[in-house]
Amino acid sequence: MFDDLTHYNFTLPTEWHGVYLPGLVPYVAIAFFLGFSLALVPFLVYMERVVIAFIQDRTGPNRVGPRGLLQTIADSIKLFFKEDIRPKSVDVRIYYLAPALATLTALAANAVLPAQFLYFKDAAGHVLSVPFTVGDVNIGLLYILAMSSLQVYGVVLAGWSSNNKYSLLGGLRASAQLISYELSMGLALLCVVLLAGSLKLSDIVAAQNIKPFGIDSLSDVWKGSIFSWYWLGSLGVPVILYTIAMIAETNRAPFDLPEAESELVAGFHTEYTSMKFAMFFMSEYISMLTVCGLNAAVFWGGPLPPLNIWPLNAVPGFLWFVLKIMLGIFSYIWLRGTVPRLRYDALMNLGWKRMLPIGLIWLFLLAGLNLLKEPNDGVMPPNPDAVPQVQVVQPVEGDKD
Amino acid sequence: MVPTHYYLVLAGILFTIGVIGVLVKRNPIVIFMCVELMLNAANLTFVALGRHFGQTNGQMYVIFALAVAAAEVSVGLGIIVMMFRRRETIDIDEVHLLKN
Amino acid sequence: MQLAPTIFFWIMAILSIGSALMVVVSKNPVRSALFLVVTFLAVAVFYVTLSAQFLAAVQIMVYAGAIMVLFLFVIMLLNLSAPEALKERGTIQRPIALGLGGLFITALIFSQALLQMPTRPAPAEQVVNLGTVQSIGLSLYNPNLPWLFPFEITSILLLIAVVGAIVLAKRKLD
Amino acid sequence: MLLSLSWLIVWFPLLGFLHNAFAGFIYKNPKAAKNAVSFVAPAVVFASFLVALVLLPAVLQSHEHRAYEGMVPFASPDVPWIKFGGFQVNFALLLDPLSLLMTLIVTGVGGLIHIYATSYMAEDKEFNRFFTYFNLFIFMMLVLVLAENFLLMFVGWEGVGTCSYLLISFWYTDVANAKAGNKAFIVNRVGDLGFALGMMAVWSVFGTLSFFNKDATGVMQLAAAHKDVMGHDLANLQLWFAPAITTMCVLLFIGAAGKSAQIPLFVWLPDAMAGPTPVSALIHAATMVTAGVVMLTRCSWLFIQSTTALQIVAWIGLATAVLGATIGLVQTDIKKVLAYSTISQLGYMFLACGVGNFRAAMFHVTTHAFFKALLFLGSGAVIHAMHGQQDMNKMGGLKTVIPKTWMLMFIGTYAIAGVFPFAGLWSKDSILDSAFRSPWGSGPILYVAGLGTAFLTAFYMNRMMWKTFYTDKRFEDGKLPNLNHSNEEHHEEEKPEGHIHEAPPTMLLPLYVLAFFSVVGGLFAFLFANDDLWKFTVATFETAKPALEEGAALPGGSIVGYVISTLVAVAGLAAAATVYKQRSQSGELLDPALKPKNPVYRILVAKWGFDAAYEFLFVRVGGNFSRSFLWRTVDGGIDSIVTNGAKLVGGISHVGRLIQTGYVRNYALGMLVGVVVIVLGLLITWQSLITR
Repeated sequence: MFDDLTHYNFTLPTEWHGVYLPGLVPYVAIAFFLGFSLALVPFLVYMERVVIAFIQDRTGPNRVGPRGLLQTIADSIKLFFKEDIRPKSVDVRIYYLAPALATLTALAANAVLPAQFLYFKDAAGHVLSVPFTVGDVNIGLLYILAMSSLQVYGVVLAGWSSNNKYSLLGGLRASAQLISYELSMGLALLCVVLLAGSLKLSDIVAAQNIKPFGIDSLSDVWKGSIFSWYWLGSLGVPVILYTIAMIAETNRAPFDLPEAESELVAGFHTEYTSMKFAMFFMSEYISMLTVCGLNAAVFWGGPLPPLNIWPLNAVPGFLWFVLKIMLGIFSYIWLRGTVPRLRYDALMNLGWKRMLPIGLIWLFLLAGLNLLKEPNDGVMPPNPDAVPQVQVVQPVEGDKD
Repeated sequence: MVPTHYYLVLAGILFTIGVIGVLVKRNPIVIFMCVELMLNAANLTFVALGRHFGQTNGQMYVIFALAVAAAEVSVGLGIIVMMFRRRETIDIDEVHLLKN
Repeated sequence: MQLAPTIFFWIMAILSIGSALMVVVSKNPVRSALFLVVTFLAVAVFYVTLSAQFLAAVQIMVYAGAIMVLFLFVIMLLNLSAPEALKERGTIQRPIALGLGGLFITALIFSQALLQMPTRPAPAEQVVNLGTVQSIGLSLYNPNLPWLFPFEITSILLLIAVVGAIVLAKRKLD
Repeated sequence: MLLSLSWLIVWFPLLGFLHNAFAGFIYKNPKAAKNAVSFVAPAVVFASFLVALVLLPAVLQSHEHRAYEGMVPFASPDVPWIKFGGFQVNFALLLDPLSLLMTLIVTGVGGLIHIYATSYMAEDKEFNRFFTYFNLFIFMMLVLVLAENFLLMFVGWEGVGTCSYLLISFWYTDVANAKAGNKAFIVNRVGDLGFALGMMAVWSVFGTLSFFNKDATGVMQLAAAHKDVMGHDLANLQLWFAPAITTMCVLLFIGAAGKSAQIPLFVWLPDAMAGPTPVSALIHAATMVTAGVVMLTRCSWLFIQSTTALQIVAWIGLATAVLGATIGLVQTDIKKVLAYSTISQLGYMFLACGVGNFRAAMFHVTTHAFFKALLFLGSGAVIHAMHGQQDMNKMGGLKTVIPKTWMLMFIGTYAIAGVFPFAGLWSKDSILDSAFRSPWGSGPILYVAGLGTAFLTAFYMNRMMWKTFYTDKRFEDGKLPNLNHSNEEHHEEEKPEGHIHEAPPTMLLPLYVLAFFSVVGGLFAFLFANDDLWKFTVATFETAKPALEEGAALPGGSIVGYVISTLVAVAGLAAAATVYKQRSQSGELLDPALKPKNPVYRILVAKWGFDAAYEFLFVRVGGNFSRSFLWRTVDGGIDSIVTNGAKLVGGISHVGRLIQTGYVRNYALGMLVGVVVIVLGLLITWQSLITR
């Protein structure tokens, strides 16, 4: 399936000093993703402050380091060494568990993002393509959804264990909000799954490596180009739904009601200080990275270049992937700088009464179009043998494994 | 593979724990959780036996059990919330309108 | 019997039984809920070992991600933080339940040989794709298998549940 | 393939029905709706007529003159309606000479009556409703005659019954009309029960309900071959087979008797005259009431298997013919005379069926449709002229006032009386002739009785003519009461003086057509004489066949027979003319004062006591039985079982409720105890099984 990717530029040998290199990919990926996510957070914070300052016509960070570049590093160090205050009436274990849970689930979620395809050439000259992920599981999309649904625990438990009315309200809001928007998010992703026919993220990316709308008469320049990606392939609406839902899922402006400072002081993390606060902070940015990565992979072609021409297709896919994530993060910041926070009922209305019906209608529409395009796909195999049923093994006497 | 009956015994133990929870707890929310635990134990036997026979049938049952559990929880929690609003308590032993 | 899977099984079994016990033992409903989440995750892991990958993901999404969040939501909404409000009274109920439960578990463990399957389990290569979305979908929507109609009926059940929940939640008191 | 458009025959009236039903919504104003309905309603019927006419040659060219076509548009006849096990009922039409003949009669005569009705009902407020029912009736009737199987025929059967009910009580604000509708409906239920039971009997013997089908596994084909649908030979089971056939034939005949107003189920038909006159003409004279004859003809292969059933049919038909004719002698309502005449003529048709000459029955159905529709429509014109007056005692001398109507009625009377060369002679005589040659004996008795009835027919018809047209006027022109329901409000404004007037041309035009066929209808005899045409459709009694063939070209007829019949008819007509000419002033045969003392008159006016007997038997005795025994004893006994049982349970529960603590957890514990006991029991059982 990946063999027809035209724009790979370099290959690795399959074996290197007796080590089977493709087998190493997951371990490298673990190290890489962990490091990448954690290292990128300070940069993202800096970027946010600069962009927000630009939007608000301020100077922004400018004291520590050149152009204030080291400001966030300094902030991190400060948070590390600050006194850890524990309020008296908290539920201690859960109070400590919450930030860890938040960071853990956020980090775990980006294990399946296909950032780059690696190509290995064996002795016989066959090219083997391996997506650079921790595990390219066949239910990758479900995995990300499952992990993001677990993220709510961090917020909710933090809110509850703080034994503080504001925190509790923040936690309640977070749980309601996450459950509500997960549906629209799932529906938007389902539209893509319908088109790609797989839950495997690398398959979804590979399915975007076609000519726009499968029109074969177009030139190869358009193969896997920006018009082939599913933001257009799913006819525009799912990507909008997903973008809105992903902002709500990560509790960012304009959907940052769980930590609305004008109403709830600081929401669910009011009672958190020093490193525990920093962990919430980090988990927020990491989950931003994850949902933007999913957005990039599912709707924006992942590591594919916008046009299949030199020099664009000579750039490693990973860089395209990061660029797409960064554009997503930038839009996050942009929205935060421009759109005011929604009222709570408006948030619920948007989720349940607008996005959910639109998502459902769009799913049916796409399913119908798909059926028109390939009518046979909609028909079940009439033959029960087509179902992977395994024969019951005959009884064996005295069987003990 | 771990012998199938290990899973069955494990599921039986989980189920019994759920049953005991239902019987000894007075908080209906926890009772509800224990019911979910029992459902999960039952699901585990389905999946284990499905794996044993190499058939999808076991997993089908679990899918339906999931849907039923979701429906049950939504309505059950709604009832509990109503109960709390009406009586300011959710002690299961306070709810005995059937008596008398 | 390979060693590694068995050890893994025992670890997960102890984890799941322990957290299940904690669900019952905990005085605080939030803790109960959290331990239940752990149990659910352990069951999801069992599903993976039983080659039901799709179900494992769905288990996490639905049970851990939705149902338990709903539980937590309700617990927080009712703010049942004071555990002493529901202190157990000494009734005859409790010893009977514990006794019967213990009897049951003991019987299960001692008679586990009875539960052994008379057949060999299906070989691993046969069930590799058993729990994939494709396999589940082909079974679920196959008109030749009995799942299609129950599936459609389930949608009605869920609709009724939605309506019921809304009616319950919206009803004004008196 | 032309035949694949057969479904159009039934779909045209159905679409017309829908159009008329929703005309009020479709059109902007009531006037436009009315105009549209008065065009569409007859048009769809004639469209069906044309389709049937076009299909006729194709059907006759088919194998065995029979075609099977789907009722669902563009579908094959194999579209199943009901299907379980090996049993299947299809939405299929059976096209053969019988069904096409009936289709042409229903749509042809029906179309003419539709045209007539558009002006007869023109001033009725519920014009659209009337034609909605009318088109629905045509649809149902076509389903009945074209049905490929018993069940579909039953649909049409019930459908025409419903339409009949709806149309009899069309002016439902009058309680008498509603009651007449109810009576028709209830009496028909008895017959329908017979039909349903007969259908079940057919199914249980043959295992199918289809009349004919391609695989030669239709009931009729199987009956001819003495086989059931599985191919088992039934003839070996003589002891069982003959009674079974007789039973199903008798049950089917009960159904036919209900629909076709035979003894003892005839009582509803005279009351059905409460409906508008076009209804009487279409439903209660020309088409629906002949459904019984059609059904018997359709099942002819069954009936010829059972001489017993044939004898029952023949004797009841004859008795009905005599009874209808005698009661017709004393009726004063012009429509009632025609109603009893219809009963009598239907009796003739059943007589024909009973002696195994089903083709003669169909011949008479055809000619009867023409002249009885003509007579009814003519009587409608008279009633129209008299502003709703139906009592002949208040008519008289209309010949000079409405000569066209007189002329048409005259033709109708001569046709029904059976005077040479009118249509009635040929069909009636072929019946009488085959009765004379009855294959199971008693021929001369049947013949003489039939001839006597023919005399009575001629007498009462001419009596009607004299009372209406010839005798002295017994009303004041210009001061007629306004009785016609349909005209209740409009007439007052438009024709305030209530003058007697000839019917409008749209009403007379159909009458001319019908009159033409009443005169020349005898020519259709060649149709029914054609053995090749009918031999696959209608069974012929084996012993009767040579007798039929040795006659002239006409079925069963001989010159002597025609002469005798004509002479009898002329005698009847002359007798009536003589009697009433002498009493021209009163128009009464008997002195009104002497009437109550005349025993014959009293019996006839009391309809041979049928109504009184029914009243006594079912209403009085049956009611008392139900009230005193069924309700008090049986129902009360069952009730006491139930109430005492409830009391017992209540008493036990009163004790048992003590263990109900009301605590949910206690109940759950009870469940657990049960579960543990069961599971432990199972485990111990297994353990002992394994260790053994």
